[in-house]
Amino acid sequence: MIEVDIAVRRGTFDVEVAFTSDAPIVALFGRSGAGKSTIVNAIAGTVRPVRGRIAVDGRVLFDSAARVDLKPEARRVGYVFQDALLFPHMNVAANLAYGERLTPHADRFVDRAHVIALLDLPQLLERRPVNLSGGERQRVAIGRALLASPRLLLMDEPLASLDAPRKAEILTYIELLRYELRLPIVYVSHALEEVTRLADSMVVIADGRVSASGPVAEVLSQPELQAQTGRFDAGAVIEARVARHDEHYGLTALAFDGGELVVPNVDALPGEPVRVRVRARDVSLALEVPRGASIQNVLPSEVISLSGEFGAIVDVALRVGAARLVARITRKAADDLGLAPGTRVHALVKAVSIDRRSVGFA
Amino acid sequence: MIEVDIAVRRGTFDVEVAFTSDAPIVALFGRSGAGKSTIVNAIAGTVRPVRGRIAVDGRVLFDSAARVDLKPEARRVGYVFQDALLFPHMNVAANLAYGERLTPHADRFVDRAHVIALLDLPQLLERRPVNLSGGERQRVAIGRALLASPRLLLMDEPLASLDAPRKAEILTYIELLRYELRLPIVYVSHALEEVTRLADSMVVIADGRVSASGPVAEVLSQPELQAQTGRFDAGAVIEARVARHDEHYGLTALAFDGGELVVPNVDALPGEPVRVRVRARDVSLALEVPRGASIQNVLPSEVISLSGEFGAIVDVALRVGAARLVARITRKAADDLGLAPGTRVHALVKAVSIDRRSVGFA
Amino acid sequence: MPTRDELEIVVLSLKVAFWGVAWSLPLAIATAFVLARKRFPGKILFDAAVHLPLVLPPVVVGFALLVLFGRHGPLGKVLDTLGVVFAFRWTGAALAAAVMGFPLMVRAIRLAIDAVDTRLEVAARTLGAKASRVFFTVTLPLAWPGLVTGALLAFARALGEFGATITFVSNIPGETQTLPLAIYTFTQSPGQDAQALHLSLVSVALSLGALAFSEWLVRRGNPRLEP
Amino acid sequence: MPTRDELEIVVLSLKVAFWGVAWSLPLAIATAFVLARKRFPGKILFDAAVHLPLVLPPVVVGFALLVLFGRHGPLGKVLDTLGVVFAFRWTGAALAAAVMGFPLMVRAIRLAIDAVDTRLEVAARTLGAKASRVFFTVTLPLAWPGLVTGALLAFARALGEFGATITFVSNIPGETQTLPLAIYTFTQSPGQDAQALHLSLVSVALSLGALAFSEWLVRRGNPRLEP
Amino acid sequence: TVFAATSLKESLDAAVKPFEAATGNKVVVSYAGSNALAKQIEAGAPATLFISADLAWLDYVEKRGLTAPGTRRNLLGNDLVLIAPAASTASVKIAPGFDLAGALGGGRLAIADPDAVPAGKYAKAALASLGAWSGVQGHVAPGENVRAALALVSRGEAPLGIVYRTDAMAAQGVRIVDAFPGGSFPAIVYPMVELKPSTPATHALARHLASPATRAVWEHYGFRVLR
Ligand SMILES: Nc1ncnc2c1ncn2[C@@H]1O[C@H](COP(=O)(O)OP(=O)(O)OP(=O)(O)O)[C@@H](O)[C@H]1O
Ligand SMILES: Nc1ncnc2c1ncn2[C@@H]1O[C@H](COP(=O)(O)OP(=O)(O)OP(=O)(O)O)[C@@H](O)[C@H]1O
Ligand SMILES: [Mg+2]
Ligand SMILES: [Mg+2]
Repeated sequence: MIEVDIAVRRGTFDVEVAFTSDAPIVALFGRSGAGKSTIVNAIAGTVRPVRGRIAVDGRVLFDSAARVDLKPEARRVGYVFQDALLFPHMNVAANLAYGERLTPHADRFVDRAHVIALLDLPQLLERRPVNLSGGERQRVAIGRALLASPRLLLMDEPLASLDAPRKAEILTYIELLRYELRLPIVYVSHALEEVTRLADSMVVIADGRVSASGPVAEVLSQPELQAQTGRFDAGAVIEARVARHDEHYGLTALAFDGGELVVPNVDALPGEPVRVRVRARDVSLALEVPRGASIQNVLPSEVISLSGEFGAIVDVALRVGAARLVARITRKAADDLGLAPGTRVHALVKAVSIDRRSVGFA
Repeated sequence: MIEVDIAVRRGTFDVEVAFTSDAPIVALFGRSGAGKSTIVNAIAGTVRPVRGRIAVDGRVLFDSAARVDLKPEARRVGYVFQDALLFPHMNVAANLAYGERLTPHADRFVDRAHVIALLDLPQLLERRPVNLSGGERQRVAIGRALLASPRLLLMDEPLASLDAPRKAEILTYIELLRYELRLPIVYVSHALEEVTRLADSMVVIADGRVSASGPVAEVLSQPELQAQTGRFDAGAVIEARVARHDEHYGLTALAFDGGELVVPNVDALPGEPVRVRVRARDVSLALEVPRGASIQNVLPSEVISLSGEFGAIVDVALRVGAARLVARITRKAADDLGLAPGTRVHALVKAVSIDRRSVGFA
Repeated sequence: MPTRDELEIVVLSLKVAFWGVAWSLPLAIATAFVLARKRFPGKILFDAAVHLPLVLPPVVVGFALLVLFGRHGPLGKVLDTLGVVFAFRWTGAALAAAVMGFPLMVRAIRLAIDAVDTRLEVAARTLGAKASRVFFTVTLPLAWPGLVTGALLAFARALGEFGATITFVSNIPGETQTLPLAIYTFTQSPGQDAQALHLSLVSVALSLGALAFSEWLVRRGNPRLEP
Repeated sequence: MPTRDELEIVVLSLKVAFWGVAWSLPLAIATAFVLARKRFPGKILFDAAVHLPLVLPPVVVGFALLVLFGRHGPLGKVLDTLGVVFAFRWTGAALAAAVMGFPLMVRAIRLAIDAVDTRLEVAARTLGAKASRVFFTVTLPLAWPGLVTGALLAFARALGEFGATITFVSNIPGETQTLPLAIYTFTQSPGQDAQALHLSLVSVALSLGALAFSEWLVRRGNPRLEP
Repeated sequence: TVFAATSLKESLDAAVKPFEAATGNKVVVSYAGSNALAKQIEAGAPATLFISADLAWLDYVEKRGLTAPGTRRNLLGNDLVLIAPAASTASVKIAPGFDLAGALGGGRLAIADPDAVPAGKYAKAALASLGAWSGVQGHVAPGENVRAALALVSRGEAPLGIVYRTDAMAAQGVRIVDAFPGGSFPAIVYPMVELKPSTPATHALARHLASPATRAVWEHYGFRVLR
């Protein structure tokens, strides 16, 4: 449970945000200069809000009314800074150990060897930060924050300069932390992929204000968001449950209100709730059920509305049972198919377009 | 024309790479710590190679045999550093003007006002770098390098901490530079999307060595690359020409050896060559031509091979005329359709899955 | 080549300079930290007080020390009861050296502390380190070159300190006659220029040694070792 | 409150200190740069030579100046033909002050130059700036606090410089009698402590002013103004 | 410990040697300016015998009741001489109203500080009584002490200087042009006094220094021994 309700001033820039979330992972999302780092700094205690209240799992970190202002070292947050900020006079091993040493043994829940292996740091331990590459520095910063066994993890674009495979590994680990240790995480990112995969709840920041917040599924269904995310990433999020696994083909069937969605292997037991982001560009429409096609998911749906009147592309909002989907198709196709609100169509969703990144634990 | 053939030592790490490219944009691609920044530094003259030769458009920047080693200031490279490196004692305006002032008027080809607007810097001009957000700093760094009107642009992950819409704008501008000014660019990135959109030729670096290089299309067709890019991004690149524009629907038909590909609006005149990256996950297969479906591109093809025998997912290599495509489908679908080398199928490619980011000028 | 007397002088000078620096270093660090990081009313006066020994003629500083720390001085009396005697002892010479070198030390350390990126200190605090721990594990190590420079300047100053020392603790051979005092004594007697020159060279040699040592120290602790 | 004589002394002292610092500053910057960034054989000896005035008793430095820059000294003769005279002039006092403050200035500036992130210099060079331009537009501005500190230390030292000055250019009222020399004169006769104290206070006031000014300068040019 | 004016350095060292040899007592002498020594004695310095270069500072000590009653005696006397560089051919006859300014020929007259140092005061008094002070007042080069004046003359920086006979005799590079007539300046006296608590050893040393046996030593160095 993260509660934030603060006003922060940075020069002439005002941040005034309030959000609460009982989801373990909250994503802060917003354009460059929106005020995300400022908020994270306020939570970490490295910037003092003008007024307000910050509480994590009931522990009050800051409360201007009650004159509570825990020192940064008392907040036990693990802060992965946007620009690593490694200690230049220590080698990697000492950087990693810095916070760990200050944590009582009883409070340590992070396995040092495991984190070092995960971040691929073993051969770097003796090096000074100057002798690391940009991505290596970021990895050490992540390790340093984790090894302090924080009670809240603040990650300010931690994966920005990492390659895709490493990113995936680290994301898996973060998911694990969230899942196994119920470690609350505030995650700043520009990558919607990361956000949907990791976060349960998201807060969209624009110009120092909250422009949308709530469960990821809800927030992402709001079309106004496109200004922040770019068109490419429009889509919908479906809340589903694991129905069954097809061990033979390595597929998982997810049941949701509009039917079933077959996707590659999801690491969850039958019955567990999951969240699936289906991107508009991955959804096609057909009037008839196609035959002899590789597309696994054919969902009967009804057109709710069609976006805009100009341009080559149309976003078609669909009702699939109680759930919603968005399909992005060419205007030509919409015309060819004669789509209009109320038209009954079949939404075609490739199973492979929903990979592990698009599925999060609810 | 960029020619690089160098050996560089950084501590115990050896970089030994050789590549030439007459494409205006070369992408350096590789995992964290592979040696990309080291190579870029050598080109900029900020790190001295042990031996080798570097030439850009015939201008020799470094040649150990001929004892040529131009000073960094004589190389006229615009270097966008991985960590901005703005001058902390100058405000943004002074940072931007630093290189510009040193460029003779006759050599300036970058419009100051335009760059400042593009990077959305007008309201930041009076600020010191400490008072900028991470992304703002990166934008200023890009502007600073551009305004020096360089003859070669070196960009080391310049867009890592920018939001998607801003990223798109900047990419468009970089494309323009490349296209209008024939400004050669060396672009370091982890994002395959950026690479395919921008680059003509790419060099994959692994552990200080070139593991693949050549035209982007060729390099990306190599399956070994998956270790570097992650599975998500597998695909193929098709060389095509603009056949015609459908003004009414805002679509462009691209002709290639295997037929035609309809995609949203491409900014190019009929006849111009373009390069299209089709991601495997966006390609479905069908035995029959589907009817009443929104999918615009149905390409008759022949299965060349199917990847692997395990797992939920199969990558199907296809021959479409002389071109190749890869379709990523579930193993179940492959079995259902009875796919085998030689099977004739229809490759289904959504028009909207190929957006501006996937199309580059050849 | 050096006579026994000279050797005695050199040893004494080194002892005086070393202890002068050693005792004042912690205080100088604390002072530099306060000046660099704290805001309080009267700070500028405090700052000025620190610089006094630099501005005043050494003789005046010597007199002030004599008045304060002499056997009958207010501080001297108190310290006397604690068994600490400065007057006319080598300890007094060390005190004089420490006082004269103090502003140099403080300034150098402060300069280095000012140059430390405070964001690194912030990072350390988020990792659970208290302010004091941050100071000793982050700020001070990063200010290392300033520390060494400060100590070197103070040490060199101690080796060259004359006016305050001779005024405060006199010029007693074997007890307070350091190198500069011995050199002075020689220059005061006509015809002993050679000895004075000789001792000056010894002085130069010592400082060369100190300098080389300090360079080594800085290099050893430099956080920004180039690749 | 100050008498006309005192005023004269103060003005002279300021003139001497100011010009001493002003003339030596560029040289100190160059020296600091060379020591911070260049490697060459004999560097340590050069470094030691810079520190000499700090290590040697001021009187010895004064004698050395007399020998070198006196009218019959090798340098003095040359400069004489150029119309530059140091002997018994306030210019000589300024020279003495400059020499004595030089190592302090160099050290402070060097410390600051050492702390400059060389990657910023590299960035400037890729933007087309020659090494010299980089130095003046990047290195030096970033070393600003060190420059100010160095100048302040040297200025304060100049205000307090006694031994070298009196030895080199004597204690001529109105020409070379700076504050410390005047204070000295008073301390030499019994019963004039009050005047000596008075002048010392003037000295303190001056340094307080210099200090406040330097703090303002540093703040003004500080690249890391917190938000 | 003996506190003695710096100008006694060589002669006193020579004078105590036989005493040390005879008694086996080690005599420690601290040489410094009379003013500093007097103040140090006031501050409780462990001195047993004080030999001042003038009467005023001895009076200062006596007035504070620090001296052993009845032990004061005027030990030595000295003369003033006019000196010139050894190479100079100047010849000046000292007489009432003599043209010293003309003899300087635009140069400066090197003396010890006439407002502070005894030697300077004597020189001023001598010139004044001879009616020559007003003529040279603006052309003096007041040094820190006699030694500085000597250095100026021996280096040729000053064409003429006024110093003690003892210094002139010991120094190289200068020659005595003429001596000042006895009545032209107050008697130059080096008084000696035992300090409280007087011990037999101190008393013995004082006696030794005043003994006829030591007289030769003093005279060797140019002093007059007073009764
Ligand atoms: N002094 C050193 N000793 C040993 N290895 C070093 C040293 N300095 C750098 N390296 C190594 O050189 C390699 C290349 O670094 P470089 O900065 O070029 O990587 P990069 O490809 O730019 O990575 P990134 O994407 O993380 O920025 C890294 O593996 C780094 O660890
Ligand atoms: N001293 C200042 N005066 C005015 N505005 C400031 C000052 N300091 C920071 N800002 C502004 O505060 C805003 C928020 O900065 P913050 O670092 O929180 O952004 P961010 O959301 O983290 O952006 P990014 O994604 O680029 O890191 C920015 O627009 C920045 O320009
Ligand atoms: Mg930020
Ligand atoms: Mg890099």
